[in-house]
Amino acid sequence: MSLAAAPQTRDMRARATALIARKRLIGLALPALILAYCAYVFFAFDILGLAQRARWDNAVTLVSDTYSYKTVVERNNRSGVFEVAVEGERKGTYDETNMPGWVVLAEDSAHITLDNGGSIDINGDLVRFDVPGYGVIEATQSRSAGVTTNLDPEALPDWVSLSKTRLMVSTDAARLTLTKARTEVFVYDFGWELFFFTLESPYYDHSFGEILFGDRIDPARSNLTGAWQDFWNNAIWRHGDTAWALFETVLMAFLGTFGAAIVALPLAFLAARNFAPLKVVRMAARRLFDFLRGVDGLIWTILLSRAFGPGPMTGALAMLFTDTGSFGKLFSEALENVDGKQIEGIASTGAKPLQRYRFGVIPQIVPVLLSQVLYFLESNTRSATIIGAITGGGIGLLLTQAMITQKDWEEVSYYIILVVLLVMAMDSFSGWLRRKLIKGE
Amino acid sequence: MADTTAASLDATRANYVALTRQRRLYGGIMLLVFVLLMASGFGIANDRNAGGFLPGLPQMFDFPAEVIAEAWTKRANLPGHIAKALPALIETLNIAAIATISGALGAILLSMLATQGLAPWPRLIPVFRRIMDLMRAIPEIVIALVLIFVLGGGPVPAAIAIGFHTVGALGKLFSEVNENADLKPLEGLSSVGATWGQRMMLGLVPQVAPNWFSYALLRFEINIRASAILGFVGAGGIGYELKNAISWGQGKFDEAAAVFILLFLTIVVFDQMSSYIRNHLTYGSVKGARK
Amino acid sequence: MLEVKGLTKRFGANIAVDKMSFTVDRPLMIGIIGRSGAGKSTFLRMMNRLTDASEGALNFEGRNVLGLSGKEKRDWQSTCAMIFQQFNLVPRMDVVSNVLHGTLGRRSTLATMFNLYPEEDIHKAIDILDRLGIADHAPKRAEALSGGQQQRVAIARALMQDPKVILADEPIASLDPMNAQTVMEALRRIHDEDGRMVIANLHTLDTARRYCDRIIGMRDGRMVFDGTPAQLTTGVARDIYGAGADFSEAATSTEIRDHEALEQAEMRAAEVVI
Amino acid sequence: MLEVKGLTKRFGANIAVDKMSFTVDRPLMIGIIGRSGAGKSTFLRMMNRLTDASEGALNFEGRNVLGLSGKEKRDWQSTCAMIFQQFNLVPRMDVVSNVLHGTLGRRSTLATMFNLYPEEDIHKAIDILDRLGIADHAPKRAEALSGGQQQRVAIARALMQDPKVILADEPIASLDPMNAQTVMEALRRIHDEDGRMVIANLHTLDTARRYCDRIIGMRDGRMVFDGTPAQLTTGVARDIYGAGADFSEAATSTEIRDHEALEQAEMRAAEVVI
Amino acid sequence: EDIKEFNIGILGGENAQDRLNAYQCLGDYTKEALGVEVKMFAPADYNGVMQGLLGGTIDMAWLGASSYAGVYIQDPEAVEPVLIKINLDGSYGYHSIGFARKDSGITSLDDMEGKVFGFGDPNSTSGYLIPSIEIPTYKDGVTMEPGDYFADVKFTGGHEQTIIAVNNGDIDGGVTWADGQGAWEDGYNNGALRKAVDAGLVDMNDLVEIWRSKPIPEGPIVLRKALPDDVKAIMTKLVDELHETDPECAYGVAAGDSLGFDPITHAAYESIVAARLAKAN
Ligand SMILES: Nc1ncnc2c1ncn2[C@@H]1O[C@H](COP(=O)(O)OP(=O)(O)OP(=O)(O)O)[C@@H](O)[C@H]1O
Ligand SMILES: Nc1ncnc2c1ncn2[C@@H]1O[C@H](COP(=O)(O)OP(=O)(O)OP(=O)(O)O)[C@@H](O)[C@H]1O
Ligand SMILES: [Mg+2]
Ligand SMILES: [Mg+2]
Repeated sequence: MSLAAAPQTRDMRARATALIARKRLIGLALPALILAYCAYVFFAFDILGLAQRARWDNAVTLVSDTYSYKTVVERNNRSGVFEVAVEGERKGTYDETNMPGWVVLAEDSAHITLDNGGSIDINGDLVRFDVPGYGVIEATQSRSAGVTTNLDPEALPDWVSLSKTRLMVSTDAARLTLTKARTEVFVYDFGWELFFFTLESPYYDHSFGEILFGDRIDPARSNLTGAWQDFWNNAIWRHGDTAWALFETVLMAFLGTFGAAIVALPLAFLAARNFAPLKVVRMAARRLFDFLRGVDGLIWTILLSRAFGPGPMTGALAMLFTDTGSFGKLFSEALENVDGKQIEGIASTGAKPLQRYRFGVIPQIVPVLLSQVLYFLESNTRSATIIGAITGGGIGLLLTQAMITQKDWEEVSYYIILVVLLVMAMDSFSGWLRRKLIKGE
Repeated sequence: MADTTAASLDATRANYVALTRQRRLYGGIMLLVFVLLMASGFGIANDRNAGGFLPGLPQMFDFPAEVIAEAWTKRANLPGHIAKALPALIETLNIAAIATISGALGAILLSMLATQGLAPWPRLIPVFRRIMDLMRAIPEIVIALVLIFVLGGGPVPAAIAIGFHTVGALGKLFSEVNENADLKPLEGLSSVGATWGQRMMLGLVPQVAPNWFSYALLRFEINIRASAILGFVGAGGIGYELKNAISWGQGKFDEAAAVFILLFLTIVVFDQMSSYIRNHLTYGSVKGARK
Repeated sequence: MLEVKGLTKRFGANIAVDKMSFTVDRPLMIGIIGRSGAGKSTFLRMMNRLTDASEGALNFEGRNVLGLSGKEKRDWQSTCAMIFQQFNLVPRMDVVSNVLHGTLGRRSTLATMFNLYPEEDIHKAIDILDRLGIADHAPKRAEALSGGQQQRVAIARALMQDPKVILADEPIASLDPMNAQTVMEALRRIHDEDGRMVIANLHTLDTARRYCDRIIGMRDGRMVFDGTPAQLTTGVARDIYGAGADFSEAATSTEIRDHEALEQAEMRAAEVVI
Repeated sequence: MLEVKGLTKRFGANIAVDKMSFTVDRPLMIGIIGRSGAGKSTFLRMMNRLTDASEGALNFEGRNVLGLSGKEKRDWQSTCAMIFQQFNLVPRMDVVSNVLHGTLGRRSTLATMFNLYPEEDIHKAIDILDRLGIADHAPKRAEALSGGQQQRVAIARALMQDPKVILADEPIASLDPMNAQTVMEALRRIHDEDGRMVIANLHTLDTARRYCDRIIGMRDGRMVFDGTPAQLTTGVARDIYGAGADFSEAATSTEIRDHEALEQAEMRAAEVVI
Repeated sequence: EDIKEFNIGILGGENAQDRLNAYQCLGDYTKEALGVEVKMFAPADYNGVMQGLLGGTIDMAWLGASSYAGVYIQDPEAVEPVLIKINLDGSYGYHSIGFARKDSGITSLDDMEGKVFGFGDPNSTSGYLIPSIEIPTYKDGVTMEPGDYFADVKFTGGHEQTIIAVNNGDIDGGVTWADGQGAWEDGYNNGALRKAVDAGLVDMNDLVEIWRSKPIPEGPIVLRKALPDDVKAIMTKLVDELHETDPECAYGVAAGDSLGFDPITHAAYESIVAARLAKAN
């Protein structure tokens, strides 16, 4: 191996150098390609311009709305009637019996005390806003003259917006708007308002301790049942309906995912190279999967609504259609990776074809199968969000509506938290099931 | 061997038979529970639905038939529609591609940090897992909507929303793949004094790349379709065009068909590409060089 | 009993087995030796009908094995058990279930789909495992066993078929020497005690010599030797392996120690200061 | 040169290695033998710093190996190569790349990630492969090689590290006898020619006797023997393996043929009618 | 022919559960009057309900004007409009409102020449369909071709996004819907502007109205044509008289104060159908 092999070794050296050089090229080309692409997208999407145009104050408005609520004190300037309501909602309207402490209503006047030491007085058409560190803003409106104030229109602070018809003063503690039609004060508070009980409920403003251990609050019901009923039927947060919506979401995901798995498994054999020898069959099966996948669940929902109308079954079927496409692809890939030795071992005992699949193939693909199905179950729980918007059910409907109507971001965050918790629960459940079934306890 | 262990053999038999019985029982119960769940779930869903399953079945192809009929009568328009939809497709592809690439890179990192045996800080595994759960659980539409308020419309909010979600989704799948990776090569690299990065890059990546790749491509497809969902908040692309054309009803079905053809072709291309590259990565460049 | 005539297998232009012919008139333990690629596996696979022959005949007890199909073919497969180099078990299933797979050919598809086997089969399976000394592992998953144990499970599966013939394709090639010995002894014992015919592909001359009654040597698809272990001289082996004069049995022997080496070691030891 | 003092490793309550102490003052080829679970692998892994020791000291050329961390630890690892029973190569990568991994400890992370190996390293890798007789396989994927070839790649990787010590954890346990011989010979040759210290866990007495200068016997974590191959008598072996009087070397020998069996075979052959 | 159940589709917009609850009373009356099970659907995206009407699984629904036209075009025999909500001022409709930022100096469509104009959702009546037909009639030379009269014409995705986009200056002008009642500075009494104001996202002082469409008829309450005549009669009467029999329920069903419902026929929507047909390919 010494002298005679020398030329051969030299040849090997050259080949190895070339090999490494080629790998180096590929190894460098891929990141370079990705970088180049990112650069292209950077300019195509105009990231720089976008960064300048970004409006972070909007984000702050939205985000702060997720953890705070506002109570609206409104005077209808035509009728002179006052209304105090949480988020300005009918269902959150205070009456004389439970008026919050910071607002004092009298005949055609209201006095509002703010947390930061300021105060707002509404006296008929006159409003006085005492802003700590700035002074008192006085404004009045009339049908003929519009809005008039004591402010110098030339030197308005940037948190005041004034026109002939409208005054808006936005401070951290409260926002005041004054127009011909109404005088409104929005007072911000931390938390989710009326989350447990609405104002009508006798349990409103009672602590948990009082409800659990205290005297009977509502003579008609025991504290626990009463509190539960009022919580569950809370007219603003609708915990009961939300729970049902969550269930409907899981139901759609469950039916869709497992239905798809049952349909896709036999079809996947037709698309796997090692089980369907006929190329035509294989191509047909794969194109079928592509087709099913190519149409988003959302569109399947619309298509299927014609036959089945809106409702959770339509949503489940839509998921079944798309997921059959995804599962078909994933399962057939798993089938292409099966180890032929096991099948041969079973075949050599004289097993019938079905038995060969049952014992030679299925045990091998069960882990892939199970983990994919569980993963899709979880991810469909999330997709059911959007499908629910069309089928008219599920947490998705609540979520999309809360977002689209932009009413209350705290509701949006409530639903998101629920979805996140649900997904996490499904995740731990699927982990448990996988350990149980695949790893054999 | 036989008689000395006669007693223990009986015990083995009895144990095994008991085990089998127990397994059959559990298996039977699980099967029964599953079937019951499916059946009753279907029952509930069917009840809550506007139309029933059986009466609806014969009508299932009504809508597709209408679409195809209209598209066929106006087939002359198809090329025009396809050409019109191309820019939307390209934009969607760009959104999906950049989201998938950045999401996959994030997922690779997170998944390595969250896999037992690979993680440099094993104590933090649960933390990274929860981060992935969270990223996965927040629907992309929510993120997109918030971003639209900040950044205005356009492709960027969509790309960020999808990318964020992709990190969580792929992270979970990747970490499952990583769990099945053989740790022996990694140990081999440790023994030569390799750093964590070297071990991951040289020991882990070659093993798991084909599966990562396959999942990433599937996710890419899903991300193309996600544009239909993001249409709800005005960040849609080709998927949104399809949804609009379909929901417009009679009059735009030819456009729907054209957009669908485009979308379908795209997915076919990526499906074929995925299987080609997968084989390439798994079996090496030489065709059929299967061991 | 077994009659092979002009058996040939072509893979395209490549002839894997070339007009193989021999007769066996009573259950023997037969070893087939030969270089890698000589066609040993292909012959066994044709016999078990995992691969179809290109030409020739193979009769077993008057039955034309190569002409069988469908149900008859499966019947034949269940009387002609096969053991593989890589065991070919279902690793995720427990040992007894793997052994019970030996009954698949006899049982209805439906019952087996749900793993429903008659209790007597289960008892028989455990008896067989006991005979092979691995009854203790009955409830474990096959993948949890060592190689030698897995191969014994494979033998148990074969026995469960209650076969007339056991084909073993390099049953010990993946095993360490100790396990190899156990497995070969188990095969020999089954042959001796039950009187089943055993045909084993082996890659080491001395194993073949030690355990087999008759040895067939193959080279490039053709039978080049057929005789008793005693007839298998180094010269014959040289023929079979197509080796030149530098061939030494050591190349295919499982033995490592030789005298020269021992002496070396002792000399070295003497030098060492501990 | 190498000084091990009171080295101990506990896994929970279980003591895997128990106060191991010995000194080596020049590069020897050392074999460690002992039953499965005796602590052989654990010792090697502590020495390579794949596992942290619980107690004791290990000094190599005055360096306190157990106290190293970070960069220094990796430096030590790169001068102390390890060979595993299962080869622990990266199966999807080609042979040269696997060998080049031996240089990882010396090269920057970024450069190695993009395959930026210096040309002289590549040439050196080929030379080493050539020395081990597998240069032809250089461009193949590691997984495409046979076990013996893969183990030689692992040795090549170890040599690429240009180590002072080579640790080999049952390097031949997964190999068939022929490959085992090649691998052991390669290790011995490296020791003889390069003067590197080799410590190999072995599970067969005769291999240890044949190739090693010094043999350490372990039992339940404790060192129970330390001497030359010649001192390793059957009685000592019985001690190490904790066997009773029925212990025969055959249990750990790779040799299968014995005279009785040969005679049997000949008798059988005589009976056979061909 | 008997019916076995009666399915009602409810126009989305507000919180779905609120809507379902508001309709609960109507469901109860229907159940009483028809003696069959009643199911109600309040999806956010109305496609499912439209398809349900076409496929015959939804029996009654309150549709948007454009949605009705869509259903009508697809199958004129599917549904018939029966009732429409009357606003407090006695009108039947609402408006598509064009608006811009005050500081941009734009006060009418005349100033929009060469500027960027934004629609909302292409499926929306007021956010796209009507303005895309009516704006070109504003004066000669106005078209909706991007780069022609307007520098560009974009779709923002929805009313909310249009408002944000105009307010942020991403586009110069856009259209959204409002009832046109009350004062501009309040964002009118109802509509997308009002919601944005209440949420604190825009300040009406910053915006000006630059265009207003002719009244767009509210969507009709429709019944499936194939329903038995007596069922149709019962349901029409029930809803028509709701304002008298149960004002609280009528408030819920009409989603606010109204003067009740008036009968209506397809004729009222012909212009919308025409507009929609004009938009089809
Ligand atoms: N499925 C197949 N397709 C094509 N050629 C094949 C196939 N199976 C085997 N061969 C070829 O047939 C010949 C005989 O192979 P066979 O596996 O029978 O040899 P063997 O003696 O069992 O070798 P080994 O000891 O390596 O198992 C070889 O040249 C092989 O390449
Ligand atoms: N990571 C670990 N955790 C817990 N116990 C371990 C671990 N590694 C080894 N052990 C235990 O330490 C003891 C020694 O193990 P070690 O692997 O060193 O033995 P060995 O002599 O190499 O045996 P073998 O020949 O089977 O490789 C055994 O009892 C083993 O169970
Ligand atoms: Mg073979
Ligand atoms: Mg060990």
